[in-house]
Amino acid sequence: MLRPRGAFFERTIEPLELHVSEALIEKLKNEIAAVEHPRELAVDVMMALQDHHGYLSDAARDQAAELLGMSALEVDELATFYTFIFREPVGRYVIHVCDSLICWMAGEENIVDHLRQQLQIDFGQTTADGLFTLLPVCCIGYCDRAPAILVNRRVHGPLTNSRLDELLQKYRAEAAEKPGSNV
Amino acid sequence: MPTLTIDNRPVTVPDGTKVITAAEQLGIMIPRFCYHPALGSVGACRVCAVGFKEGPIKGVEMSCMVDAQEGMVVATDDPDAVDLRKHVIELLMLHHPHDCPVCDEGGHCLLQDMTISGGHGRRRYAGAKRTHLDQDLGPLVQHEMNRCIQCYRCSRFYQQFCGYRDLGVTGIGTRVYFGRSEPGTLESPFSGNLTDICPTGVYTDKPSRFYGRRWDYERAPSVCIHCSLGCSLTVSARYRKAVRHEARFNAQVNGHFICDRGRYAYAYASQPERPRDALIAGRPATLAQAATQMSERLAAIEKGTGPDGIALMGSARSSLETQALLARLHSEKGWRTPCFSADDAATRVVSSALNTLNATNTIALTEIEGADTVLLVGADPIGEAPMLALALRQAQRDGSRIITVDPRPVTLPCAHDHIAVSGDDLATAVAHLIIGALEPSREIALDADQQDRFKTLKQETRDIPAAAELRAIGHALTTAWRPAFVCGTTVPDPDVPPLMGLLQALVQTSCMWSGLFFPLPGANTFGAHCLGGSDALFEPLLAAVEAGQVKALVVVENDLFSEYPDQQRLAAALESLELLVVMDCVPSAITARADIFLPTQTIYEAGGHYLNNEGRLQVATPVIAGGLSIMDTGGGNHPPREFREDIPGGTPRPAWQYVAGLATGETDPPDVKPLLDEALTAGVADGERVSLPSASREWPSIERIGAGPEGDAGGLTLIESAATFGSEPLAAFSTVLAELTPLFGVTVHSETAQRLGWRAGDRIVIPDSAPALEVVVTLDDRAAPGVLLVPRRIGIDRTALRRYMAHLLAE
Amino acid sequence: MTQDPSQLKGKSLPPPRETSGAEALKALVTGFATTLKHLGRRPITEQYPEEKRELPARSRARIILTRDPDGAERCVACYLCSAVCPVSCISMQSIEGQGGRRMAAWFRINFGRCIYCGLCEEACPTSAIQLTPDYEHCQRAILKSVYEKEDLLVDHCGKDPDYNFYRHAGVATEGLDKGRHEKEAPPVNVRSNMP
Amino acid sequence: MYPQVLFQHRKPDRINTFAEYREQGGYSALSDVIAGADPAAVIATIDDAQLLGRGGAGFPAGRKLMTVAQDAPHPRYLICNADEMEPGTFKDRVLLHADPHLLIEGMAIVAYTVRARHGIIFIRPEYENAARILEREIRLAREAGFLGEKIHDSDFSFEIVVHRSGGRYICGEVTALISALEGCRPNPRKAPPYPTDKGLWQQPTVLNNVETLAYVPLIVRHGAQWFRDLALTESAAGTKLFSISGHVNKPGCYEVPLGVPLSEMIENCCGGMRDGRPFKGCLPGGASTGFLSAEHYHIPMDYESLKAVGNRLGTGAVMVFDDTTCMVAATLNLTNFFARESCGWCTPCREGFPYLKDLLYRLENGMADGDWIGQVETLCGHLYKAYCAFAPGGVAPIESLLANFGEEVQAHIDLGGCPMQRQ
Repeated sequence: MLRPRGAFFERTIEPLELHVSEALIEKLKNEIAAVEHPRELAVDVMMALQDHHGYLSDAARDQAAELLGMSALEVDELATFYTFIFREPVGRYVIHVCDSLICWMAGEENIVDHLRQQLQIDFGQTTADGLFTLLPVCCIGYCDRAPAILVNRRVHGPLTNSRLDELLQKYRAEAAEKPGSNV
Repeated sequence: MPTLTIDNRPVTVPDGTKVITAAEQLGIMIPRFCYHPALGSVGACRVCAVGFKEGPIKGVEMSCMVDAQEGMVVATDDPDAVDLRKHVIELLMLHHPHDCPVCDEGGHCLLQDMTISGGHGRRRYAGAKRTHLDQDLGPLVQHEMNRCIQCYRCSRFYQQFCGYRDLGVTGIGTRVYFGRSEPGTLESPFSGNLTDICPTGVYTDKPSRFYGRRWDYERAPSVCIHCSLGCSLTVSARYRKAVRHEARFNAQVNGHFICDRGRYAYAYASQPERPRDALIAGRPATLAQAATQMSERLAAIEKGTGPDGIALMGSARSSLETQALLARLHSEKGWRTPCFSADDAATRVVSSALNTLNATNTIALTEIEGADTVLLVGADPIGEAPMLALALRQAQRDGSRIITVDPRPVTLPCAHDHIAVSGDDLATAVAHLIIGALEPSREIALDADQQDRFKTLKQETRDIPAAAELRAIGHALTTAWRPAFVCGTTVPDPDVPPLMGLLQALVQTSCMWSGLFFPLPGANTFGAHCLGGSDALFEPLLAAVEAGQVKALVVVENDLFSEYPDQQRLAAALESLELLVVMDCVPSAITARADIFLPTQTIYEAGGHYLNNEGRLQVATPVIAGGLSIMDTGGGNHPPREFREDIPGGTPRPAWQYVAGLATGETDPPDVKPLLDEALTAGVADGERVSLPSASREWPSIERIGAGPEGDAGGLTLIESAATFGSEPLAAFSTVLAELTPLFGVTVHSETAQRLGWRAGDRIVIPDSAPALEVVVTLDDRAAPGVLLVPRRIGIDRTALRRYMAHLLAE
Repeated sequence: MTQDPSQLKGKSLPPPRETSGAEALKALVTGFATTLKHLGRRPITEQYPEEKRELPARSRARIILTRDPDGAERCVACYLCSAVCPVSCISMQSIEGQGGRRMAAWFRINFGRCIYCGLCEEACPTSAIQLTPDYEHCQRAILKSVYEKEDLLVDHCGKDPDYNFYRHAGVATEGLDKGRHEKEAPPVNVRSNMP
Repeated sequence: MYPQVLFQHRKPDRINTFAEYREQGGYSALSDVIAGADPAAVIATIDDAQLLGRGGAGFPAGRKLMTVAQDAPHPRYLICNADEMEPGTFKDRVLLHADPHLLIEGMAIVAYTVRARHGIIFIRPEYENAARILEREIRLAREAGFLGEKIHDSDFSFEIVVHRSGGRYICGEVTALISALEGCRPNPRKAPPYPTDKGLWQQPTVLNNVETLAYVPLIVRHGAQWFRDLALTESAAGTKLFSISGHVNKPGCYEVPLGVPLSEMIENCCGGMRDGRPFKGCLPGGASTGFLSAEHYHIPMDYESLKAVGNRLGTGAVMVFDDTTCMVAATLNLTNFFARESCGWCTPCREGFPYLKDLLYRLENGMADGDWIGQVETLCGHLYKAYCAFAPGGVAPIESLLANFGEEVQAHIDLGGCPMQRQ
């Protein structure tokens, strides 16, 4: 498919403020070249860039668009649809608290209150140290382990306040041990 | 052909017709938001619910999603359906802002109509209203997302129908947002249609923002004169000012939409610099004085030199009335034959193109949408005739193959195969296509004479780099069922259109349907051709002026400087005239040089007949009487409180009236209709084609296909061609479009750039240009090597540009 | 209650009644007594223009353009009053005013034509145009009856002391962004990470 | 204990490995089929087994395969829907963690019957573990020659890739899933054309749930009759994985024959109600089915029995509530889910769920006014006219709340708030 361009206003492409490793880009390019329809890898490419950056920044979006032969808007159309693609900055650990029926019955509200208190943030916010972002999520399919949360898409449950404290402690320790990383 | 009953009335419709369309045929307008005849059904808004009483489907269903089937009994007033529609409106109004009084859609808003007619009045939902931030979408379209009812028409139109990819839908659920990823000017040259298709006020027309209400507008059907396709428009005007063009449905020409050039060109008619008074030697005079002096001085010159001393110059943008009266003036007075274009190269191509057209091979724009293969030679739709690009897009969406053969890097909003061929090779390229299409089985069917001729053609045709590819395409054309052939009339040489005609005739023998389509340089080029203008060339006229044979020149609505490349030669020639009469409605470069200037009316005041590129006669109805806008006469404040008998700034008259005055010597305008009938439109109704010859005439000339390119092989050629904005002589004066006209630039193949030592983004200052001209270099490897491509631009120093380019070519 | 004429058919009318002298005298005396009684009362007619009566607030006379409680012009030049006016005496031109507010560049009412029907007031969505009890604006020169915006504009809210259209409208204007109007949620963040 | 079929080799802490699966007779069905079975015969067996789609809709799996025309164009696609996002459902996750090769073999067999070249497992991002297990096991199967080009030197080639979703409930809808795979916004599309005619990339596409596909090797191995006999009731066939959660002692995923009474599942499998409290009600098949009340405690859990009481088996996600649960609050939670996950395509769904959520919120918090019940009933009725099946599913709990727990709703209205909170 030929990429139609605007009849006017050629878009000046500025160098991306991205420090994505050449290896990753090369890997993505190869994956895209191997499939018949590059678009089918849209989510994978966005996820890969997001894992690298922590979130899908504007520059990462543009990079994804370039790799996939899509326009920035077309990438945004998908990125803003999906739960697990973040268009806004997030902390190093994204905590998704399941708030669907079973977890709610099992005391999700207590978990949330406890997290709010411990992290001093509300839903959608990131802690001042940039470690944790708190987000609600619909049923994650761990109803047998309710109340459950995801931390960077890894499940934990059933949870109690003390178990939560242990978890936070563990992640804080991990962050202290290996600073920097994917933020 | 199922027959169904809708509201107790039977209707028979073709298979696959949706119930909503079937109802329309009975004049029953089922409410709709997401459904649009051009965009199809998607079933998103759920407001077109009707009750199915009998037949294969029972109960309440969406009339846009159900195919009409035999025996269906449909009730649009089914209580359950009415209740659903009512509640859908309530749901749509949950978050609709309370801003109808300040919304420009108010008064012609589909949502307003449906809300009132559905009986919704009170908001029961207790939650807060959802709000959205808006984006700046550029100078044409105003964005107000709060008003959105999520019908998805805009994103479907913009992406699927038009093929542009910078506006769409983001977010999910109640958060869905229609706009761009970042604020910025919309890239599509069809963006203005968003204001027409949006059923509420999310996208409104920015230039006419806040100007008035639909019910206050004077509205009249009109024709777009900003390219040769002749799209149908509705013009809205108020307080003596045309303020809006909207697309008017025309099943043959433009369908439901128009391009942005056509939509926003109208501002040329109300620009402050528009000349509204007669001038004698640059000084204001009354119309009567100027007209009298014109007749007297022309008579005096005629006395001295004979009728040959006076020449007439018309234009392709004038109405048929004006063109016909110029022809009449010539026949009455014996003055020189009117010439309608100063671009002789184009005139020659047009002439050979229109001589190729006949009653059986001419096709309309919308017919191209149904083609399964479209071959474009030397045509760049987005620049020359934007709506053609949209028709190609529809064809391609239906699976059609689009092939462009061009020296320019033609961009289309759809997938297409592009073959770069230098301008001199276009005729040869078509010859290769013909050879490809001439498979042995076909040759047997030819008579001896034809076989000989094709043999010659085969022998004569010289090899070009893309020959094999072209022959393969030519061969593929023979298996197409519905091929369409498009040929431009500015870039190719005169041999190309007849060769295209030959190719079409050859392919015609084996397909269901095929046809030729020639975008022309001007709105009424076809009219000028019919009135004999194609034979009159400008070069001899100019020579006669230089030789002193022509003493007086009457120029009607033509800025010679935008058409004739050598500005200095033209200026010197005009200087040598005894009398230069100019009639025009825009302040073009020639206006200031006129000895006598007569202001003419625009299409909004004068109306007129026009022939589009396929010879279709179309009428523009006058919409305003003329004169300065009340906004202007009031200086922005309230209108004057005194009465006066005339209209301020109302001096201009239709150009044809001035010409008629010269022809008859009478001041009262004659009845123009008999003149038109006599000229060519007798028996042709509005919207029909003028009569064309019944068959193609001659075997095309095949001289050029063998000749090598002019100049050295691998030499450079300069191509000036139309761009979407800035090239059309009237639209170039539209203040609305000024912002959209891109930086002036030259596009070249990277090899060529390397030869010239240019890099992308280089800015070249053209020496000795006035006004100073800077050219930005763009690289595009889809251009033919050796071609320097610049847009045609009104108001730039083309002499300096050509001089500089010639200097490059010489090096 | 009106009677069906068909039901009267066949019924004979009562015979005409004779009037006695006493009755005639009684009628005469009653009549004069009424007259005499009123002779002693204060007249109910008023001596206009010496005396001027205060008319109810809802009386329909001279038209004004009011301001909102914040002192800004209420009229948004929506053209509804000019559309509804049965005698076409209102004309205007809307423009984009300060801070993105739509307003009238000029606004003209020709009182020579106005019939004081009040439809403009009824149509006005912003409570801008209001009829007042002020009926004294006859002019000898016809052009003086043509009021411009500056003649019509007053510096109060008229009969509607509270309404402020731009606090409800949902369009962003200077100082009142999206999401800050009455009953509005903050603008949707389409990039939000929230589900 | 009932016979375990899918879970017969379930281990408490790890998957049934490829080697173990082979030893248990795994991939013999595929080998037999590839050796030259008539695809139509295999489809007939599946059809005969009366295997109904386990993803929620319960469409006969055999019939779906038959709709792929003999002369349909190639390439054809087989998609496994592992986007298990129905609240309360986790059976596919458990199955993938228990015995992934059942799915891989099942996919290969089904692909063989319809001559599909490409297999795609569309999995939700929360199941990253399962996705990695699948990728690893697919590689093992390929290395052993059960996947890839010319399997067992036949002319049948089949590849499976794992596609991770970006995460949205609507992606589980068949047509939306196809849009998602194509890299478009996952809005549902309207049939016709049906996916088996024009699905992924406009090619014939068969789409099945994980559980449905996992039954296929067993049906091929043991025959249709064996499968039909597994069920307890006459109308049903086979076993079913039930994900039981909520107020029971041992929530989890259990395989029981179709037709086992609800009470038995709760008491035998899950060790009874938590703290011995009385059963108040349950959702029998995920969030888009209606509530069952205490009077249905002994209902046989199969497609027909639930249909008889106006409900659906759905995904078999049984969410159990005891008497401490406020059903209005529970419904509010579910409605919040649907309001959040609506894709925003059609009006009734996009605007209707937030409206219903608001109404339920007002009921729960004592602000219900006017004709609350009438308003909700009308709105629910109109949501049936939404574009896809999302909205009708979403109103099922609300409508069953009104039907089965009307008294509790009325108590909310009369008391001006939630009676539970007042206790």
